[in-house]
Amino acid sequence: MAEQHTGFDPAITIGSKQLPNPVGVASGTFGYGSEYDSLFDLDALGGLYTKAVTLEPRPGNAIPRMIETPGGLINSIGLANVGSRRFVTEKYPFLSRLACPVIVNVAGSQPEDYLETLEYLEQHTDLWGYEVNVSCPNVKCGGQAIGTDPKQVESLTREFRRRTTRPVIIKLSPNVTDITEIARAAETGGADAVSCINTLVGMAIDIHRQRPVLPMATGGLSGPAIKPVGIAAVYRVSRAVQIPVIGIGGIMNADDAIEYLLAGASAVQTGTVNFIDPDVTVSIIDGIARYAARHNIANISGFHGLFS
Amino acid sequence: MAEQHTGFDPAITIGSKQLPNPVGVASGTFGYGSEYDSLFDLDALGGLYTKAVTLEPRPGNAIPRMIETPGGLINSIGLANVGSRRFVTEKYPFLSRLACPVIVNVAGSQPEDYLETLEYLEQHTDLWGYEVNVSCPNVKCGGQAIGTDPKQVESLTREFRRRTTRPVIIKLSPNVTDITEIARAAETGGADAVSCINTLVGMAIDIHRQRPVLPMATGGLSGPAIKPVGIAAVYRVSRAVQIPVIGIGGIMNADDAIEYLLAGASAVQTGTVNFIDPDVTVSIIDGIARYAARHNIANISGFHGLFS
Amino acid sequence: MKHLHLTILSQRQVAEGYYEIGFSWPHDLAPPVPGQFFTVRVGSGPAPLLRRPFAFSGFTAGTAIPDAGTPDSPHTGEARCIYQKRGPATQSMTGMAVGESLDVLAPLGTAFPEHPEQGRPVLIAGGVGVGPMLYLAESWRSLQPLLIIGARSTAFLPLEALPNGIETILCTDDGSHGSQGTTIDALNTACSQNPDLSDNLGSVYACGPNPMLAASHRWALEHQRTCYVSMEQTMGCAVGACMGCVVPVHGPQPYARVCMEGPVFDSQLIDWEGLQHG
Amino acid sequence: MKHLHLTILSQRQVAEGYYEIGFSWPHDLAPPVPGQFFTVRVGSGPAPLLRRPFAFSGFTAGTAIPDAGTPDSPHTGEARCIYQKRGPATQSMTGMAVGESLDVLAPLGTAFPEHPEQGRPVLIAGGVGVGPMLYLAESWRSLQPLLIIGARSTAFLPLEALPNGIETILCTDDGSHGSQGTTIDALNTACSQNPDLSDNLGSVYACGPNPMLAASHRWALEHQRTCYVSMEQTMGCAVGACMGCVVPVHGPQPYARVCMEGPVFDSQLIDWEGLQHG
Ligand SMILES: Cc1cc2nc3c(=O)[nH]c(=O)nc-3n(C[C@H](O)[C@H](O)[C@H](O)COP(=O)(O)OP(=O)(O)OC[C@H]3O[C@@H](n4cnc5c(N)ncnc54)[C@H](O)[C@@H]3O)c2cc1C
Ligand SMILES: Cc1cc2nc3c(=O)[nH]c(=O)nc-3n(C[C@H](O)[C@H](O)[C@H](O)COP(=O)(O)OP(=O)(O)OC[C@H]3O[C@@H](n4cnc5c(N)ncnc54)[C@H](O)[C@@H]3O)c2cc1C
Ligand SMILES: Cc1cc2nc3c(=O)[nH]c(=O)nc-3n(C[C@H](O)[C@H](O)[C@H](O)COP(=O)(O)O)c2cc1C
Ligand SMILES: Cc1cc2nc3c(=O)[nH]c(=O)nc-3n(C[C@H](O)[C@H](O)[C@H](O)COP(=O)(O)O)c2cc1C
Ligand code: FES
Ligand code: FES
Repeated sequence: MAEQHTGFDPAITIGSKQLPNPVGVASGTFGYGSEYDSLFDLDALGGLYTKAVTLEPRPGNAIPRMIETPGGLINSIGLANVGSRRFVTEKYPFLSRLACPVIVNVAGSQPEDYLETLEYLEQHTDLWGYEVNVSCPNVKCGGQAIGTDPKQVESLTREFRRRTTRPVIIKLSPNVTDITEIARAAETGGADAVSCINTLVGMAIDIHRQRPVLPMATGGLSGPAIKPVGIAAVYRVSRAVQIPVIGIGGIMNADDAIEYLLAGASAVQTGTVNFIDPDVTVSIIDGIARYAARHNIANISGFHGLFS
Repeated sequence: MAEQHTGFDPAITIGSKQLPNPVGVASGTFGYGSEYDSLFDLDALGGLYTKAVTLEPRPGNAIPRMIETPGGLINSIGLANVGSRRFVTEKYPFLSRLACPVIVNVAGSQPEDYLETLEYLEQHTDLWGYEVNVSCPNVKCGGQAIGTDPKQVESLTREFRRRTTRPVIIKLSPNVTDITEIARAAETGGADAVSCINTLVGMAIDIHRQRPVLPMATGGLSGPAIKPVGIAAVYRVSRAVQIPVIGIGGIMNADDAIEYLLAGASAVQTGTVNFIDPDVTVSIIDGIARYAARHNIANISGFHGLFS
Repeated sequence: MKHLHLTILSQRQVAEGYYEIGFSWPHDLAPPVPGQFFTVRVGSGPAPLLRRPFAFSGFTAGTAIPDAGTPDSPHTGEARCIYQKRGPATQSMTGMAVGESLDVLAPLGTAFPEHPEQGRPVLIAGGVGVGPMLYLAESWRSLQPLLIIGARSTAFLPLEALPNGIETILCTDDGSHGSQGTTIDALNTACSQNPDLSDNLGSVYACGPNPMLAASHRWALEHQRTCYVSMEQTMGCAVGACMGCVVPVHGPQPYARVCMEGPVFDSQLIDWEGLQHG
Repeated sequence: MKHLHLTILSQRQVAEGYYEIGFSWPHDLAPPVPGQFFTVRVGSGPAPLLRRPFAFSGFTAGTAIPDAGTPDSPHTGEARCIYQKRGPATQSMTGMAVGESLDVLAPLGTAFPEHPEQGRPVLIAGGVGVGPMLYLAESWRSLQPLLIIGARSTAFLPLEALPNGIETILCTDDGSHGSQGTTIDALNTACSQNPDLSDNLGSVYACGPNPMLAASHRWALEHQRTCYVSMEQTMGCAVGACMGCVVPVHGPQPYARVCMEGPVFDSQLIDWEGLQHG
């Protein structure tokens, strides 16, 4: 559907590979792709980031797992997933037939879990790359506990780097004092890119039952409410590292995605909006191309050049 | 206007003093009170927190200074204020006639600025207490730079404590990895309470002019969008310290305020909503009292007791 | 499942706080079946944010509807839904006018079984669960279903929308209409007053608040009937991707998705214990 | 200044994207004067969040308006405003119907001087600045003001709302109505065509986009006239409390608040240089 706009090359180089265009779908909001297959042509995506995959299957957190807040959504899914083995047998066959880059979002409790998952996937799949989820606020260990410590981020990144030549993308948490410090640690460890941001720690209370809405009390806040936080993070991080930054947080339409690109992102991911406007990526890809054509932008760095 | 509901005592003890009820108006959103005088009876407030006062007058940041975001507001006022001397001559006379507690929000670039301001105010005014703003994201030095470092927070609190017997409230920034660490530092330094939260670092980009909307690039995000972040912060902080926590962030109505009280706050402040519904505090005070009556809550700790 | 822009064809109030909305249906899409649901995007701003799920309460096939669909793909049917005004989204839906466009994702979810087990099906409904049970009753009209609808009091019974010629028992918490008590009380009373009925009854189908579903499940267990329940849970994607809408179940997997494996479940699958804590 | 719940009395389109809305006014509140503004809370959700500021475009005193106000404090006047449909708030305002309630904070801000300096006042208006200038022209009708209104093209001129019997020059960027060019071009042309006019003109009053205000200021400087401009700036509180709406000014203080010291300023006070960077 997306029109061709001559003169704009939407591809982005990440490590040894290219994303065909800057618009991907964020981990946890697009399942393993097949769920959205009847809604639009997934091959058009600039990246499909799977729900987090852990070594062993995980049931996820107690229910309820979601609550809407003003302009936002708090989730407490808790890395519910089928585990690396069933991922390979049940989910990968569909994904492997897609023309778009498929990036598995890797998670775990200990660094070793992450690495075993990586090794298993390296052996049994031929993925475009990996996104390392060191920023999930919904699990007791792993996730954010690693992602808030620059040392652990650097060493985990380094271990990923040693084990794969595919792009390694570190997904950053906004729940830190200085996100640029974590981004630099990822870069030093050899990451090909960072994605930013994961969800903010948030909470809602049921005033009729006098208890947290979510059994785990806190969850991860996403959606348009957090867009300003994501933009600020991308702006800062893209000025602190040389590797590409993938902007995430509250993107609802092409204008929001363009904000991220101007702020310094080389690509973006849509998250919560996939629940609201499941085929929105088609119009975002198109909207970016139109904007580029209107402003004589030749490629993604053109967005950064235009920004003052 | 607020009805009397028998059986509920709305007062809260903070250090050596009491707030008559849990609903105050947040610093920077209520000027120095007189601006709202014609709209409702200010004496009914459970606390009037002034715009930040610095030793010397400050012009504030370049314009524009505000931008609306989904469910939120980013501001870049930059501690614009008349300075401590003109505060005493121009603003204090009005404030001193109010029956409600008046708390001056104290800010500065260096710890010394804060302390000189405090000393000046101690000499020339008889205020209810002080709120120490170590969490303003809109100035280059001072503010958040101090508030993200537990050591500096502890020592600045201690210096305040040495210089006044009035309540000292430390206002916490959400832009940290672990807000409970900063809260404990304030408690160790001798704070009588902490207020949480100040604004989140946020940013918006003008995609038509390819530049940040705010000349300082980033600003402080407030409003309903951040309520889940404020609730999570209060929930955690109130479980980490013994001193009262004053909940702030995105309160729009009585139900939101009740969420904060249940989460562990002993009082609340309304910020951005004062711009939207300038006399909303009247109905919040009343709504809290009604809720308390309906649930047989005798005083503010009753809210905490009810929570599971 | 498709992302559709449908045309509102009707809207009316059917009880206090309950409305029935009808909208066009593309000729080339299979009609929704009882138990299936759709989601609506209300407005275009950041709040209400998420799409809201609603069950179908009826469907009428028809001829091309003027100005609905495109010449290539005309809309020929009317799908209906009964919804309760609760919060911002449903509040705003009550203000939508005939002719306006409705942003719909449909049809979604696993429906009730196409054919009931032997005997007269017992359909138990309450609150926002009334819509799908009316649709199910209609589709099984020839099987003489017994429809039992409970509400807080008369005003909340969708008297305007009740089907003709289907045996319907109404009951209210306050006794202001029909018998006083729960739907299960009403069912027990009907059975004890008429032992024939009791013998003729087949499997149980329920939609309503969780306590009603749990009671239906227990009744079916006691009476050795199969029971299907249609469950609710806050949804994110509604297409099976986010794992947000799960309910605890017995079996190899601890949870099942209301939007995919459900909303209709064999009640024996549900972990009713676990659900209570949710 | 009061927080009011007023009743919408009229609403009509006056140009492409421009609407005029009228609402009731309490009998015990002083009528708004030209240059003053009010803020509106649109909807009750988190978006649009902030109140939106609008200038008054007219006021008609009257007799008690049925169903507006209370028996104690009946509403007896109609205040009006011309607004442009821009974003979510104004979009939503176009859908408000007569009889609905409008949440208003009013009257706000420092008005134009009550009496103009000597000579025929020159009123320059463009875009969303047309409303207040129409009100000012009306209130100075007896002083024979010269009203100059500029727009992109015919469609955007509020032809529906223009006053009778006031000399009005219209101009458009594309020449589709009146002369082609800016309001200042039109003013210069009028003066050069009629030197008498030029001599008779008094002080200048302008409301519209900043470049128009700056040009009005320069024109007034060159022609040694006083100039008052009504400025816009994104607002938070609109009551002087937040320091959000400031513009750079000359003088002891570097900034002045549009909502308190303004929106009307003597143009010499404004730091036009500094404003450009904002
Ligand atoms: C499969 C399914 C079928 C449903 N069928 C009907 C129906 O036929 N008629 C009807 O009136 N209602 C139905 N509902 C419930 C309906 O979705 C909610 O009433 C509606 O979302 C409320 O939205 P609101 O903004 O008006 O209220 P809110 O204030 O948002 O919510 C009111 C209540 O609805 C729940 N709710 C809010 N958002 C969602 C969501 N995204 N998913 C699920 N629940 C939510 C909240 O937990 C709350 O208890 C169904 C729900 C599900 C899951
Ligand atoms: C003193 C004053 C008087 C005004 N008088 C009129 C008038 O008579 N008629 C008229 O049509 N418009 C007037 N405006 C402008 C009007 O306030 C904006 O058009 C309106 O706020 C747009 O809201 P929106 O949601 O429709 O659009 P948005 O998408 O929110 O904004 C569109 C534009 O309006 C500006 N804007 C948004 N929010 C505010 C705010 N809170 N304060 C100021 N500007 C804002 C934005 O910067 C943007 O450029 C006036 C503004 C001021 C400050
Ligand atoms: C329901 C849900 C599940 C998510 N699961 C994951 C996950 O498994 N791994 C991960 O890295 N991020 C996860 N995220 C975070 C998103 O990928 C994204 O970073 C975040 O939602 C912010 O983007 P948004 O505002 O566009 O939604 C999840 C988000 C949501 C809403
Ligand atoms: C315009 C504006 C100015 C502010 N100025 C100050 C300030 O001077 N000192 C301070 O401690 N907090 C300041 N704040 C932060 C508020 O006091 C409050 O912590 C924050 O807005 C979150 O609350 P809210 O979401 O209810 O607005 C300001 C906030 C706004 C919106
Ligand atoms: S709502 Fe996303 S899996 Fe059901
Ligand atoms: S808008 Fe707050 S000071 Fe003017």
